[in-house]
Amino acid sequence: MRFVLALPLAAALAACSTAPVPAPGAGGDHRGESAADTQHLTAVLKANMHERGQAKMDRIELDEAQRLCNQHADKPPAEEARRMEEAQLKTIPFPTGSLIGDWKAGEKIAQSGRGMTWSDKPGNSGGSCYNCHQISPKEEAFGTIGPSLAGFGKLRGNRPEIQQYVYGKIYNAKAYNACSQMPRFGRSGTLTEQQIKDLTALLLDPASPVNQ
Amino acid sequence: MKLTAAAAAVAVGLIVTPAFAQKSPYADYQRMAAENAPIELYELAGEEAWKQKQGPKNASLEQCDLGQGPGVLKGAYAGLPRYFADADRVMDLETRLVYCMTTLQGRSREDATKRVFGNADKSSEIEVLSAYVAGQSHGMPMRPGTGHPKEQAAYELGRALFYHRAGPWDFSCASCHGEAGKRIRMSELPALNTAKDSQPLMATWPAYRVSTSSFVTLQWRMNDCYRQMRMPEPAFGSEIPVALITYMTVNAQGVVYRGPAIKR
Amino acid sequence: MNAVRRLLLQGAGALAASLLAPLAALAAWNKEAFGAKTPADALKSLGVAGAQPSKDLLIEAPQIAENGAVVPIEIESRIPGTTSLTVLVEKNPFPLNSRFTFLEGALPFVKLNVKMGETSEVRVLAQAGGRYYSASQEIKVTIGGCGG
Amino acid sequence: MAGPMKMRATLGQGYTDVRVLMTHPMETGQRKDSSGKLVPAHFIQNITVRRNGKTVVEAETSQAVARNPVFTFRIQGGAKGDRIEVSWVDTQGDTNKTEAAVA
Repeated sequence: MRFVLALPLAAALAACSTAPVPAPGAGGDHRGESAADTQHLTAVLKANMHERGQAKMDRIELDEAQRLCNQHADKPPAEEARRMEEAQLKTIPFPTGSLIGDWKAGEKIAQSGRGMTWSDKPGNSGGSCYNCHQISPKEEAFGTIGPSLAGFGKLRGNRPEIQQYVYGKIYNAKAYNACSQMPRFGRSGTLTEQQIKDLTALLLDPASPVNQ
Repeated sequence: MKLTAAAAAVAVGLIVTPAFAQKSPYADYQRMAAENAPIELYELAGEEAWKQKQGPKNASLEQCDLGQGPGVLKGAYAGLPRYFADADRVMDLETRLVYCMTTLQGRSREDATKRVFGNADKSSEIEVLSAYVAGQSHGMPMRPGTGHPKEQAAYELGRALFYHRAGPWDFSCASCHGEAGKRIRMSELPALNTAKDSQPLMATWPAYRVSTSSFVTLQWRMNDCYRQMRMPEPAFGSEIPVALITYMTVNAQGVVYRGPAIKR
Repeated sequence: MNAVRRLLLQGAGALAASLLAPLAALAAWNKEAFGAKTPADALKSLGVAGAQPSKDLLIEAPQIAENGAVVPIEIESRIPGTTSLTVLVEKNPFPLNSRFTFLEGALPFVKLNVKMGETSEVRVLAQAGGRYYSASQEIKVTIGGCGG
Repeated sequence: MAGPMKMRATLGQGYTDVRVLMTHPMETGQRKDSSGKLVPAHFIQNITVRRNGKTVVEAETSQAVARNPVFTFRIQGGAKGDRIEVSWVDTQGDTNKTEAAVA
């Protein structure tokens, strides 16, 4: 029996025969959304939000990946995850030739946290990479939501398959991990092909400070 | 007896100490900056705004019922958000203030909300009122409403919104605040789905924000998080921010309120 | 500029200057010292020379500040007869930050928030019995605070 | 014209603790506004602390004192009811002052 949002908690508790609802603040309350939940939440967002700047109302609509991740509380069953990743992989237009751009430009993109908000002008987005990852050893102000990428290319080399993986991961992280917390920077139109190549260079170019 | 005292001491420690203050390299900075912040200026301006007669009814907000009865300020903030029968909905402090501006002062909602977020040069009326009202719950345990079905529904909606991923970057609140011990750049991220992390946070809003030298509120925090989530803008005082504030405050319930304080 | 200050600038006698000094401070603002772009120039304009390091001059400040727009510092002199405290943020575009003159009854103590553009030594000078004493502490700044 | 000030004067151990808050932009002259124009320098230059009418502290301040300045001063001894007055003058000749009795 699924949780229905519109119901008061007490009624829902009584109706819910499976997992007990944890006490507030106890954690462990990330439960998946039923189709009705998703519909209700989307309606609440639409009714109580307005467009501002480049942040239009269509951003409330979910695509298939978002819908499935919400449904499974970011933990889809293995078979479902594989199908989701396959579908996302098909969205990546891999350029031919070298995927290694200019690591210096890549460092600037990695540093920039701008882009896509209602207060940013359209275009000119950065990758916000340091918000979540350690990258160049010279930058001490890095976040820890994602794994450290220090020495990334030094550990893995820069063979074409590695280049493909890095380019693809930045373009659409959900092709490699169905409910990754990382934004799909290419798929969402945040970063251009050249910008993603420059970021790929930042991670893989032997001359990049990441690999010193 | 001895054991009980020790356990009580531990419990108190958990409640009043920010979860990450000890290990943060900024702990000294944050303590000194808090001691030396100009918060009282905002409380003072808020007191003036509270007593200021205005609107078509030329009335002040002094008879505003924040949940403890008309004009009762002591402990009012610590009891919010809660269900209000007169409005038939759950309200946080800011939403309730707007309600009082429209009912007591006869102002239109447009007038009451035309400038809800101020800046360093000029705070908004809602911001200084928040400082004044919240300051009078200092030292009191936070007990938001949890008994009424609409309070329970607001909590559940807040929980669901907290985890709901959407927008071009696939973010939910939990993308940054779902797991303890993480950082964005050098900023520590509290896991707001846990009592441990939400308590020190909720006990210190609204707050003087050092980076912008301005006084900010929870409605502003919700608004700016949705901006950073690359989403459209949530309406001030709407169901979305009220539900999220309810979710986080209930997760933190029992903590002793010690704001208004400072934020980064 | 008021008459007292003009009088001082015109080089009135030492006796007159010392008598009038507390009055002059009333509206005086050392434009030259506050406009100096290096700590050395600021000290020269203030007439400070040969300051001795002192352990009785205490600075309480965070070692690392999250935001340079607001950096809290507390300074206290335990040197007997301290009559002024001067704060310099050495790497700021204009290093001289503030200067406090303590008249009879005041303790040589002050707590304030300063702005810092970048990581810098914060130097404090105490004046006591016609001599200067100095202490300093480095404060690391994560985000500079001079742009706004 | 000038924004509010607030002061609290309390007795400490052998001294009077004076904490004063001032509303002031403390513009450095280096900040640009949203249209990209430099905001002219505008800051408090002089502060005077008096107890029962007698000046005890004189301060000269620069643009690098933080916005909305907060100062704590200490005055020897003191008794409940002492009148503490703090006043300031800024670069535009604006002034403000506040007064409180020692509690």
